[in-house]
Amino acid sequence: MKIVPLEAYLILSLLLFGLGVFGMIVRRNLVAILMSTELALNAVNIAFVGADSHLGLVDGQIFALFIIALAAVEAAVGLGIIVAIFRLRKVESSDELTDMGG
Amino acid sequence: MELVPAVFPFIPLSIVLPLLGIVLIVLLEEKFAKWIALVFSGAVFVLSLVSLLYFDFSQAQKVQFYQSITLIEELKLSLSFGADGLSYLMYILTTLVSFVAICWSIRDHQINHRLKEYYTWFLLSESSLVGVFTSWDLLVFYVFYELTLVPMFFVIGIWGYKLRLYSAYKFFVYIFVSSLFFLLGIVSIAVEHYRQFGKFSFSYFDLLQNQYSLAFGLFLFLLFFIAFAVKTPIVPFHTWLPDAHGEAPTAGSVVLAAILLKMGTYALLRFNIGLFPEVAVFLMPVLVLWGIATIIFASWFTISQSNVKRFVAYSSVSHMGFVVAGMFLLNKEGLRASIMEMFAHGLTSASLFMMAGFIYNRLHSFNMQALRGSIRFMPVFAVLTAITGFSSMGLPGGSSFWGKFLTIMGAREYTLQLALLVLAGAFFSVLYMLYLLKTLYLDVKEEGRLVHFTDVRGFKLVAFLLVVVPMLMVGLLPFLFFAFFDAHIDLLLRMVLKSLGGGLWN
Amino acid sequence: MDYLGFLILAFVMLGIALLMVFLNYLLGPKAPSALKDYPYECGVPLYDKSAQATFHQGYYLLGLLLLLFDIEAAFLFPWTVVYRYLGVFGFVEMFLFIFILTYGLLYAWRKGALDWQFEEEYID
Amino acid sequence: MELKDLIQIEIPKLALFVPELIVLITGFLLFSLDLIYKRLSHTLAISVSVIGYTLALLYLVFNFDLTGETFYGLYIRDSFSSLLQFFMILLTIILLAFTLQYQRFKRSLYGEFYYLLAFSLFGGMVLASSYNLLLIYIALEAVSVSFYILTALQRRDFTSKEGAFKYLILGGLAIALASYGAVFLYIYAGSFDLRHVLHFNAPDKGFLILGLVFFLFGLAIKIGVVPFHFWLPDAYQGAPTPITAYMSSVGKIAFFAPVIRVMPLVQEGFHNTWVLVVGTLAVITFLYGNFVALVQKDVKRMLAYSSIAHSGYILAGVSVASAIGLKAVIYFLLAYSIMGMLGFLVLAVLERSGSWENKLEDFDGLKYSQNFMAWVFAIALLSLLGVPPTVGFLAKALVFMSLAYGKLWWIGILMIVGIGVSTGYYLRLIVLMFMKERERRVIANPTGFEKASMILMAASLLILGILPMLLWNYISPTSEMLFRR
Amino acid sequence: MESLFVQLLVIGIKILVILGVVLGLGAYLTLVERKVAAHIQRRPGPMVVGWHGLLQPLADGLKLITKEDIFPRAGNRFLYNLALVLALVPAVLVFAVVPFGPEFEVFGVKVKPILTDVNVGLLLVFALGSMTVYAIALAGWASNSKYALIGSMRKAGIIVSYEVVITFAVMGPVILAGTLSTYEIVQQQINQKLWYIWLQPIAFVIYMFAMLAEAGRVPFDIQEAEAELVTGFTVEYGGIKFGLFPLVEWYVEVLSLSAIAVVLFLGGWSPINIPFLGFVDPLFFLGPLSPFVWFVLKVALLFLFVLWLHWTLPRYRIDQITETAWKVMLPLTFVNLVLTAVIAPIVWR
Repeated sequence: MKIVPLEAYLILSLLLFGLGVFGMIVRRNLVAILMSTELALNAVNIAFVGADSHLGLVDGQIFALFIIALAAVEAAVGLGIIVAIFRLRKVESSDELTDMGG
Repeated sequence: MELVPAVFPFIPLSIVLPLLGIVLIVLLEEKFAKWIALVFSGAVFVLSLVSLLYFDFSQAQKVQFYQSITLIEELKLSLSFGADGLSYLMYILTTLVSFVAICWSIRDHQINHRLKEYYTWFLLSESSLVGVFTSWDLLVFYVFYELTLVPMFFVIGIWGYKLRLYSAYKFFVYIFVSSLFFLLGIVSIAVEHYRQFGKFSFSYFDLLQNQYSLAFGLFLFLLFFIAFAVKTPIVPFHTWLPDAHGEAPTAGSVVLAAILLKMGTYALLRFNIGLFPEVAVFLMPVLVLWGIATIIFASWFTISQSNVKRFVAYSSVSHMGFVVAGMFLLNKEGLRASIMEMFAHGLTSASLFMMAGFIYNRLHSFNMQALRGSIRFMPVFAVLTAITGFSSMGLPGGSSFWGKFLTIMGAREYTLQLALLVLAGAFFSVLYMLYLLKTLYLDVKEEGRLVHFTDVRGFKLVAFLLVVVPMLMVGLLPFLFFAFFDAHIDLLLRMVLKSLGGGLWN
Repeated sequence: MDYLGFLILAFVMLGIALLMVFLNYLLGPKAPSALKDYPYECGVPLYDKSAQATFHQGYYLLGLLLLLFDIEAAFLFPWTVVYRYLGVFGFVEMFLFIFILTYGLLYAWRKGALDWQFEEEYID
Repeated sequence: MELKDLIQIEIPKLALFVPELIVLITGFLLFSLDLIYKRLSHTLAISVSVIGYTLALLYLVFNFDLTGETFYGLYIRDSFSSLLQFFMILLTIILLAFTLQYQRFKRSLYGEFYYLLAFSLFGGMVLASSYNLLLIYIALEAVSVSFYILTALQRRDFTSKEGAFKYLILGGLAIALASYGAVFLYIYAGSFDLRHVLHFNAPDKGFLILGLVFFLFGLAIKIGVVPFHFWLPDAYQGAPTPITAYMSSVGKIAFFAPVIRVMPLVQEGFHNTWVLVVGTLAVITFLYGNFVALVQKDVKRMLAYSSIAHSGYILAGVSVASAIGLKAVIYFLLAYSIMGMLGFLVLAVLERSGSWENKLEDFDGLKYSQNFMAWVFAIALLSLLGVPPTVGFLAKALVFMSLAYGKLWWIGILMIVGIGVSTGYYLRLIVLMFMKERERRVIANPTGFEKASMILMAASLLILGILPMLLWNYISPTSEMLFRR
Repeated sequence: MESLFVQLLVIGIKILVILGVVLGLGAYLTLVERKVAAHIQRRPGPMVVGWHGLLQPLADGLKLITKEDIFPRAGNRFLYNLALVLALVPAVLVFAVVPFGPEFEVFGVKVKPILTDVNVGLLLVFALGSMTVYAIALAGWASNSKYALIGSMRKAGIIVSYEVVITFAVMGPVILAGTLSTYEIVQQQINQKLWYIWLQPIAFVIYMFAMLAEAGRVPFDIQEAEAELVTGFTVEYGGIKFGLFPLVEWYVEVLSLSAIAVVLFLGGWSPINIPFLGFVDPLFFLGPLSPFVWFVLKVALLFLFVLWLHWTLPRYRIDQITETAWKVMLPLTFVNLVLTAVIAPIVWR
């Protein structure tokens, strides 16, 4: 029984994904940027689960599980880098990451 | 085209020997460098002369000494070397001029540092130039064609005069970028061969069989033409040349003017006309007029130069104008004129640059005003210069005479007006050369403080003689040279006529 | 439908919680004074206006460790449920997994991530 | 249905997986070494890595014809994966010759370095041998995450951390995009196997195109294609230079591998879309990369932009979805991996000189104090420029050839413009090194291993250019095989 | 299949039971604690309000409700209140997956005494348990007080550490049972005639420790540490809000985690177990009520055990607590997991 149509999942996940990307662009706090990428990945998870309920398979959930795991890894590495950045310099926002003119 | 297999690997040997020389130079001490280079380039020169004995002049349209090693079967990419009459002539010119350049360098005061590198570059340049003129695989041709850039780039940049960095840069960029179009053209016709015959091929002989629609042929022709127009050069594309030739050390200018420019015209003849005869015919009027325009403009530029090297450099451009104009007349006289002029200019420009270099060694100036009447007390040098100058001018008996005369003849076959235009060009070239000779011989410095310079002797004399003697031969015994390429010209004309189905430009 | 009860309970509890939040506001006396909302500071004046400063890095590290190990647990749970059908193969796989996990733990231990006062040089 | 019946256990054919396994075990060994020794002997770590990688390499070489699928079809070994893996392992071994001295000079001796290298190599090897979106995703993460950390491994260097953070964020976005693409492909075909997905014939191809676009855009970020390249120059500049070399060679091979696997599967239906999208991206990429490289003052950054430009050239080959294009792409990729790496490695050696800052002025008259290095760098630069008879030339010629095959003249002409621009900055370096007179002592004596490696790489640039069949004879059947699939 | 109405009715009754247990019993457990503590310390405890202080919780509640609503200046009012909601709701929701007894039939309606019997029940427990971290971190952050912040960080650190430990500890029983449904786990124990505590002593001990830590009970109540931090993260909360935090933390959580412990290790509602042989039920005379009584008894026992510890042991330092979790307990759970995997085939049969 499909209570929720596929489109609903996809629209929700696209919204979340867009929000994540938007956050990546407009946020200035390093941790917030990192969280935005996580948001985007979780949007993908929702889409996967939705696809699974649409197709009646479980592969998507396996993928989602891996995404969760690797998103965690990425977050861990990201936090580590942020901590390292803070230790070198008290950086308030991503505007200050301009040592290389980038 | 028919192929005659080699009895002895003259051509591969001529490519490999200089490379061996490089290895020796790198391994041994610096003081041996010049002698190794001399020996190896001499050996190649002798080799090329010996190969004359084996060249079958009766079948000069065939590709002789043919040898081939397949690199990639699937693309039919192969190292294939060989020489028909035209290639062979260029091959001999290359070995001769390379040897001359190295002879000259041995006693050149300007070449006093980084000798190992210097001679390495010259040997590499010789090797790659031989490769250019004797390759029958288009991609391999391109490889050698580009490879010639590298040695000259370094030679200009390291041992050149004041503006050497800028000139080296400009030289490389102009030629490299333009020849990328050529590369695109090569691969395009290889792919076209695949479309028509079901397999890729870079072999010149296979590619001759391709048929093109006029529009596509025109496109490909232009791809090729851009590269060679810059290399040759034809007037609006010539700006790299005065810089490169003017700033290069003497031997570098010699090689540049005598051989590198010939690569452009050789390739025009071989590829643009050989592969796309229809398009060549279609574009003939434009190209002939373009060639004539090149002669006239370049002559005009020449006469306004105050730097003698730049003067000679611009004169090269105007000579190239004759080559291009003659070539695209697409008749027997025109093609003969073009090839003769290529060879002749190889000798005269080499000689003229050596002259400039020689005077510089004495006066430390390239200024036309500074060298007024400077050669009065160097009789041998004066004689050599005079022969060169008159040859270049196109005096009957001089080497350039045949180029100019036959071009006018060829033009006359179409219309009188065209012939008159060429004649005007010839007149201008007489004008600037006379001006040069006048400055050297007749003008006197007001101060009258003339020093007795040492005359030309030793290796430099040898170098001069090596170009002046053939120069006289070209002027006096032209039929010797016609034997090299007449057969090839007939072949080309047959192709042109076949593609045309009759009359030309009526 | 399994979760219907759960949902209802969740909403009921939400209602109760919100009620609790506003209960004092509804029933309590309202006598504001300047010092009532003063943050507790043992009676001395506030040192910093804002206490929401960054905190000890040890907490970050703990967060990182939780993130990683909890996720590994997420991988193990499905395995625990179906382990009985997997046989030796499942055991070997799991053993490798736990082995790597232990390795990770050892690594964190060795690098000092588990020590409350870790050495500085491992961070940059 | 019972849970029991759903479970089918396939015993993996480990013989196919041995090279990866060896690399992985090497990684764990290095990990253990780092755990056991408080002060790790880096010579030991390097020896262990080299031995491990060499074993993997030998296995690969002696079983080059081994093919097959295992792990439920997730993992595939074919000649393509073997070829790419061979290069990846070889380049990693070469890289190891350069790391120790550099890190010692920068005082950034980390034990993490070695096993992260091993893990990223493992990820890259897996990436080269899968059609499965799930495995591609995991391998992509394995490579990327290792790269993030490796980028940050420069002690007390803010640019390093900054580059790593930017890489992380855009890398994260890339992964998110790629996996979002995987969702759409999954919805389209109900499978993660790209072969199945792209051969699936549903009337409505909307999800397929959407999925491919997302998936490839994700990969495009990783590769450094232009509208998505922002991380690349910063990460490349900030990373320790040997790592930059590693990212630009092994990383590039790894990230291009799935693209190359997708390329032959492009169907007639959206062939034109493919050409237009990929071709446009390629053009933008190499033009932008070259123009921006031209104005760089920092040579490392300049080479990073040149790396972007080369991605563009490779993409130009990718846009021609035909066998000849595939051959060109693989050839170019492998060629670039050598020359790009060599370029950065030369910088890695030179950076050990005291006041060296990778600025253009530092290269003035380098030939006089560092003859050997100058020559090697010159060969690398000439190859990057595409001057014959280097391997870079043949690579570009093949890309031209595939463009001619696809009748994409506009890309060809624009590529000439791009290469023309690139002449400017490559030649400038050569001019500075060989033709400037300034006497400036640069003390950075390469060790014997470094010298040998550099000679090997420079020689291979020349030899592969002169004798292209050495590489071609492997590439050609491989791409035919990929197209038959 | 019963009608929707009956289903809703059953659900409503279950919810009422849970609310009664949690809020009513929870409140009264404060009195129990005070009494137990008092008797451990040889004093009578609350004696004034009602017989032996029986009405004390009610009095306390009334007092707290009628306090003034105070909010710390420069705090974040939304997060401040959200923290309370986040603390209360998940803690109670855990009871939704606690099976109080076996399935029975009333008026022809089959009733499972568990609100939501789903196949991922145990995961739900940990998912909800993790929510407390948010509540605590938000409470500390929104209060804008250093005491609160430090307290909340400590508490969050402890939960974070023990969250991992507890997750790995419960994997042993799950392997043996082969299911994540709490109801099924108990059923499996009855079928296999085995309380899992017999095979999982390590897991059980670790679980108990982790439970103490998660609930902030002695010896792991460093976040409160009255001597240094006043009351930790609740320092800026007043009135009923102040009352609810300890209620949730000390009583509701301990109750729910004890219940889960009973489910996982002590065979849920089953009577006393003789391993592999069967069950002995001294309370057989209670008939169908006996399983429920057993369940309540076991939970009560665990709860009293916790109280006993609370008033007996000293307090650990924060570094000791976290380091114990990572360096001792987590490796032990790994060992336990592997051992369980090895011996698991014994119980499957």
